[in-house]
Amino acid sequence: MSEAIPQSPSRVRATAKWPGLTVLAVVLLVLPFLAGNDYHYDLMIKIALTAGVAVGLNLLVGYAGQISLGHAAFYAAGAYGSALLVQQFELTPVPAMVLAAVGVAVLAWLVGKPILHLKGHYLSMATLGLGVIAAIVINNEDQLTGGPDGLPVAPLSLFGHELSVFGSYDLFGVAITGTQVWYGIAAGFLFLSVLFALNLIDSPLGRALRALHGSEIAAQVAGVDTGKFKLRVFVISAVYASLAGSLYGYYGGFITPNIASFTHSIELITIVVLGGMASTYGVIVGTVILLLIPQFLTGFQELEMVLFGAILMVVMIFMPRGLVPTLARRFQKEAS
Amino acid sequence: MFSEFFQFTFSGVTLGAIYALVALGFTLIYNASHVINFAQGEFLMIGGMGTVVLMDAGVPIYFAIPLAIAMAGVAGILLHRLAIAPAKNADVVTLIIITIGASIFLRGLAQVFWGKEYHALPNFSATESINLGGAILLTQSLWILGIAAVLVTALGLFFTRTALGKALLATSMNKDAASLMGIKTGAILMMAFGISAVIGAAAGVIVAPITLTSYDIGIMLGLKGFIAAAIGGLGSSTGAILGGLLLGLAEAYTAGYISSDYKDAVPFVIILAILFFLPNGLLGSRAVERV
Amino acid sequence: MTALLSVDKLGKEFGGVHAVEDLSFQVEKGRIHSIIGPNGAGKTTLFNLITGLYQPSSGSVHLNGRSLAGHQPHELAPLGMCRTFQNLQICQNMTALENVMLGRHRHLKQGTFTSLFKLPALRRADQQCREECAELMEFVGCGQYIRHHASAMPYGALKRLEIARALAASPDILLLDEPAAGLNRTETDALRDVIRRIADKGITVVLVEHDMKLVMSISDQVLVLCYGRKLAEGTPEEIRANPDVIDAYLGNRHSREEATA
Amino acid sequence: MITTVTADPQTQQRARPADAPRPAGERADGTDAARGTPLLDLKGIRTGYGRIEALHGLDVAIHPGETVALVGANGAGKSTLLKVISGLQPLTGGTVTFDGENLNRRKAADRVHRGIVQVPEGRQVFAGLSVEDNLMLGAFSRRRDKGVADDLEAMYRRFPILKEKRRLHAGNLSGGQQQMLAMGRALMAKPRLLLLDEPSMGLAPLIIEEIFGIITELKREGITIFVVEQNASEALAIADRGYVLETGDIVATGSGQTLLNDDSVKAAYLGG
Amino acid sequence: ADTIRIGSFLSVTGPASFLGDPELKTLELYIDKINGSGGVLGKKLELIHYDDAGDASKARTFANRLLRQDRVDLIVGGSTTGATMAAVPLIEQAGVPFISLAGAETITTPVKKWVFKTPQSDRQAARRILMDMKDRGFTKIGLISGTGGFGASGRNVTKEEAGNFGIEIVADETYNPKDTDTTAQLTRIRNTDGVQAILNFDFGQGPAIVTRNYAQLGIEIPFYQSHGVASDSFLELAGDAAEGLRLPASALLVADKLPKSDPQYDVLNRYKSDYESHYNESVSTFGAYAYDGLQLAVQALMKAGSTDKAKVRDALENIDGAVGVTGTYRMSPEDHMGLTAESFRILEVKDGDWALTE
Ligand SMILES: Nc1ncnc2c1ncn2[C@@H]1O[C@H](COP(=O)(O)OP(=O)(O)OP(=O)(O)O)[C@@H](O)[C@H]1O
Ligand SMILES: Nc1ncnc2c1ncn2[C@@H]1O[C@H](COP(=O)(O)OP(=O)(O)OP(=O)(O)O)[C@@H](O)[C@H]1O
Ligand SMILES: [Mg+2]
Ligand SMILES: [Mg+2]
Repeated sequence: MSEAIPQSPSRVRATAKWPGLTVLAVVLLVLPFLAGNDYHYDLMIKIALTAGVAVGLNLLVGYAGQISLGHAAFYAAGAYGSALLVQQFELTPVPAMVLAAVGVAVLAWLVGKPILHLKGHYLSMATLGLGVIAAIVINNEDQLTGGPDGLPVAPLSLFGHELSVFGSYDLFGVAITGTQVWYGIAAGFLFLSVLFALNLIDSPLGRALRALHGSEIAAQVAGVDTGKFKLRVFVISAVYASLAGSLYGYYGGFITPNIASFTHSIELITIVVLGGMASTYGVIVGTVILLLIPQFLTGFQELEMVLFGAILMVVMIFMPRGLVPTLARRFQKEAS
Repeated sequence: MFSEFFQFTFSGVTLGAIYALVALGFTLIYNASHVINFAQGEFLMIGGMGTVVLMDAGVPIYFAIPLAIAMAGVAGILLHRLAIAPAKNADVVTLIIITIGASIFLRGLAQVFWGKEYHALPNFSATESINLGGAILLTQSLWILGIAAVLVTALGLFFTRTALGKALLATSMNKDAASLMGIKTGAILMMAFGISAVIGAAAGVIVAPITLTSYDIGIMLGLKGFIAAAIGGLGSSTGAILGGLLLGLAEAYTAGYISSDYKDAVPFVIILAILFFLPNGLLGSRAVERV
Repeated sequence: MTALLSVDKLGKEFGGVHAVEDLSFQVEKGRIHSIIGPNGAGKTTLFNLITGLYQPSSGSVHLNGRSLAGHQPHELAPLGMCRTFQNLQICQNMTALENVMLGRHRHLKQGTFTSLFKLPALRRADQQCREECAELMEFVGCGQYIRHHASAMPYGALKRLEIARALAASPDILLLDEPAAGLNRTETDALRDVIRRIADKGITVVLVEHDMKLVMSISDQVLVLCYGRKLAEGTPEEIRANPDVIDAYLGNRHSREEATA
Repeated sequence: MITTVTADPQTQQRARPADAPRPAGERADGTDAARGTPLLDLKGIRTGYGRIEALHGLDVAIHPGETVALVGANGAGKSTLLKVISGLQPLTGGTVTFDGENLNRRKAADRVHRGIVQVPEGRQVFAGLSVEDNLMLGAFSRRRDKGVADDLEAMYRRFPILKEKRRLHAGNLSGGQQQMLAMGRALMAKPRLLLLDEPSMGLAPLIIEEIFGIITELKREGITIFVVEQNASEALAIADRGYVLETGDIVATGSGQTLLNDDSVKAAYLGG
Repeated sequence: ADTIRIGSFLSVTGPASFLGDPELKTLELYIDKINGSGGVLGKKLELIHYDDAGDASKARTFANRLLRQDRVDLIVGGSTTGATMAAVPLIEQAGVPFISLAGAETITTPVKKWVFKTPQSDRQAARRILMDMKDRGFTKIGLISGTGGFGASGRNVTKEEAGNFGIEIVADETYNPKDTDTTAQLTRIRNTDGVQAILNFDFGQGPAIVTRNYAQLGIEIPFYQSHGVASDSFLELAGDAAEGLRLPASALLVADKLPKSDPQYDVLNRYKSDYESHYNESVSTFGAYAYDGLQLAVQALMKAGSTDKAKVRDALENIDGAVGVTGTYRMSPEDHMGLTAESFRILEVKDGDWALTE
């Protein structure tokens, strides 16, 4: 039995993050060559942005074990916040995005403080409530937000150049379209999201977060101020959502209160669970799948919903830990 | 002014009783498995829409209602057998996502086979409303309140007085230990899903004359029911009723006295405030864990 | 000798039941101080009071002369106090080694930005911590589980894992709640050596245990609780001979056996 | 490889108290062949967790009325073996036969109804239910039996502290009190085969005596007992036979006394 | 290409399915019919449709797909204002003619180069209602609207227009489109001093609940609904409670009661009988938006003589006097909708059926 052999200290190294990141980078670089048309880019951009949110949400849900059913609120706050800062205060998009993220961080900190002492379903309920309140505010303050009809968003400008999805640009002599630039931005965002998330998870901070999930008391007695750490990861994941939301707004050019809706929050949490809680790459795969399924199902017209529900159930039944962790396990099993 | 207050109160009580009925459905499954069944709203839908469809097919209402409720019961059992039971060792979040999948699936089926239109069911009583002190109380609200009272008493007795009820609670606390007591945990869970579906469907039928019914009515009612169950304290049937009434009254008073724009937001603020002081809801039991 | 830990007229009530009542005692630095008593005597409750998991109904606890009133559990590790649990508190979602590393939490940097960027200093410190913790696991005798996931470990090994985790915090005082439960005689003997070596490092040990062979052979001082109150206190020899203790706790057979041991 | 420390049936005979009534189904001469079919017969038991195999095809036979002790180090697989018998741990090979019936396909609950009752490791009380409810759930498999109320009173007499705490949530009991509750709960089921996983864990010396007293008493009533104990010397002392388990294999078996006197067993489990 | 590709994204499921469902059915029915009689410009029409389920961001994705993957020649779709507006920036940039089936004024005001629409705007509906109120001598009214896109926009334009008709809005309440009870709001309106009439501006099932609550509370003052509920299913849902209420609507609901001399008589009755015989369910005014959209598209294609996008757009802009189900369209560079408030008729519910008031 292998586990009976005493281990030498050299075998206790931290898990290496570079192999995974390299694969991710290669995939992100290769994808453009597989894209047939701009619509494919559009999907990839949306997937990359959503995956970024999911990676952040996974820190909270998958690692720290705190369920949020209201994360769409932060996404929407980022999108509306930056759009309005540009529109009302004439900031340029990038500072607006940063400022919105700071605002969201403060907001998350303020609301997180009282609700994060709740546990389990009660926390879900409270976060759900926050999401609902955010959606109502966006809906009702139509003077500012355009209400249910939505809000046009000024396009992103980089170095003084406006970035239109239909424009074409020159990058070191190579002509690229606006969509491709956007893909680059979204892919970069996702890559950084993953890099930071992996760093965090494999640090003492990350360990403390995971300990919250395992045993809050053990964490406390080890000196972890559990309240403070929950709040921290809540804020971090909210900032992830905010940044993705801002980018989404700039990219799409139009946002509606739907992005703050309960359904959107549910979609985000479903991505995390589907891909695999506590698996950073898992949630990326989860995003790909959850966003692509509807695209494939459109041909089924009326049956779309039935099939979507059925697929979701079947995946979760047979891969209860989520796609990637379950498959990884199976793969290991066969390899041994 | 008093008549206005009464009117808001009646309106709140009606809403509250509806939410309470939905919340009761959550209680049973929660007590058996600690899962929040997001497909609970779909049971309501099956009750209401099933009755409509059967009546359209010429079935008289007094057969249509029990048939539709039975249909929901079967759906509940199937949900357990085909979706919950096979995911044996899945944790609670996974099970919740499965119930979300199930709710989308059921809603989709209803949409394909029963159509997307809204429908109304007739009132249970001939007189639709009664005037009390200048305010109108719907007779259907009395039906809802009455049935909610009966159900909450029945569930309360079930959990405190019967071995089966205790076995159900034990199953949620420690499944392995429960099976070491000879409790057939699978059967218990199946029963919980079945009964919960029946309660949900019955609720769906009695609220339909007020709320109308359609393939997607379960989304909103399910959500409100979950909220009501959580403020009341998950797992407590009396709490479900209290939570429902509180939510309904908060909505009606906000709409009546504060602002209808923020009618859905203000109750949430109240709820968050309640949870701040009572993190396990009004009547929820504190998790017992010693170190 | 100075009292490292001093408990003064401590009381805790649960809905009319006095789990701990008017209890005073002191633990001196560098000693092994055992607490014994019948089931339900209030030993674990006492630990929970000392470590801030419960707030006392009355009385006070001082560590190094400093009052612990109103302290949160997480504030005690920095003050040099760590403990293990009778009802295991293991993070089942982490590996065994990570559980131990958690114990080292207070010695490591965990700034948000440092962590997000994983600065080299942090990486080095973490790797060093990893190796130290692996050694600790060897030390308490569960070295073979270093690469195991905590959820795949047998009960007895988890008990030792908790000790390793508590030690990882490099505490001044260590509270052990029934560390030998689930260990057989031979394993318990090994545990005795571990506890001795811990004490030899200058760490004060407060031990709650029902294994009398272990308690009597290792303790400098023994406190006997009964119904939340102090029944007796003294050296192992004194306790073993105390008729009240024999009546309430040891039983005749045991005292006979131990006396001849 | 199994080294049978002793095969002498006489030793086994001696290990049983002289005054114990002979369990039904056991012949007077007490030889293995003459004992008839075992009550519990495990053949080639294999099981594991994921990729790691925890039990490597072991055989155990327990005859009606016997008290058998299982000793082994941490992680040897003792709890796993008990879980296999109770049906909580799926088999990858081998058969579990109880009273002549193959139980492989029987669920845990069905096995309880056939009389296999376990006091699990780590107590596993229902934390959110009252002490009394826990005890009553112990009798779930015979809940229509009129005698349950009397048994409850008997249990309270045996563990007075449980009566005192009967309205308290079981999760609020002290560790030792929970252990008593777990024992009481199992006894409420009136087992034919009682599986005990470290029943004395966390108990005060006086109560340990009580527990061993109960075991002796049950034995006298003819109940078959399979006990895992870290207090190996005491367990072996009252057991008819014992098995020694080492990393998933049975490495020795024999009468309780013989094992107690075996040097390697002494060194590994009974302390220096 | 050998077909003319008509793209569409509609809310066939979800909360606005009562719009998208008849719209899609209408498109499918008539594209078949047109292809059956030889197609347009000698080519068959090909419908490429996606269901946005009432979700604006889905609508945006699908619009993108239509433009960039399916490369459609023109788009007829967008059941809701949100869905339409989310797609508009993309469509404008891509330069593809787009005929929206959604109501709000913002879609075509200010005029956007490539965007047209067939339903009257909510402002026109509000005007038509206010006109009728003024005719009946009301000066103080109560308003109750849903907080969804349609209701919120209707509420705004009503508030803006009321003054022009000498009408004051003395009570202004809202409800969530999914609400099941509005008695609190109605009670507040009723208890406001001097209210002479109540207007409920919304679509979906909300108005049916408002109507029922209105009857349950025994409110006697005159009651108006918007064009958002102009369908038989509303009558079914609201039941007796709807008796006596008024709303502005296309003449489609009373097609058989129109005088033969009415210029729309033929178009209305043809659409009604085609739809009802094919789908065996009653026609709705929402499906008619799609009918009109498709007819306008076909006319423009024929006039342009090709699928050249700029030409088709110009042809659309120059449509003048096309008789549709919703009204007679007269487009211009200043007006990409082409209907007047008068194209609405005021209907009243009498004995459980629609009746013309004039
Ligand atoms: N939350 C609570 N509510 C009610 N009673 C409690 C609670 N916590 C502890 N008790 C009671 O307090 C007493 C002391 O319990 P404690 O766990 O401290 O005992 P202990 O000495 O550690 O016993 P053991 O040796 O069995 O572990 C017990 O009788 C227990 O039932
Ligand atoms: N849930 C699990 N997942 C993976 N491996 C497990 C699991 N439970 C136990 N094991 C492994 O199976 C083996 C046997 O464990 P088991 O709990 O049966 O031992 P034990 O003899 O009861 O030990 P103890 O005396 O500590 O209770 C051990 O090597 C352990 O690591
Ligand atoms: Mg204790
Ligand atoms: Mg064990």
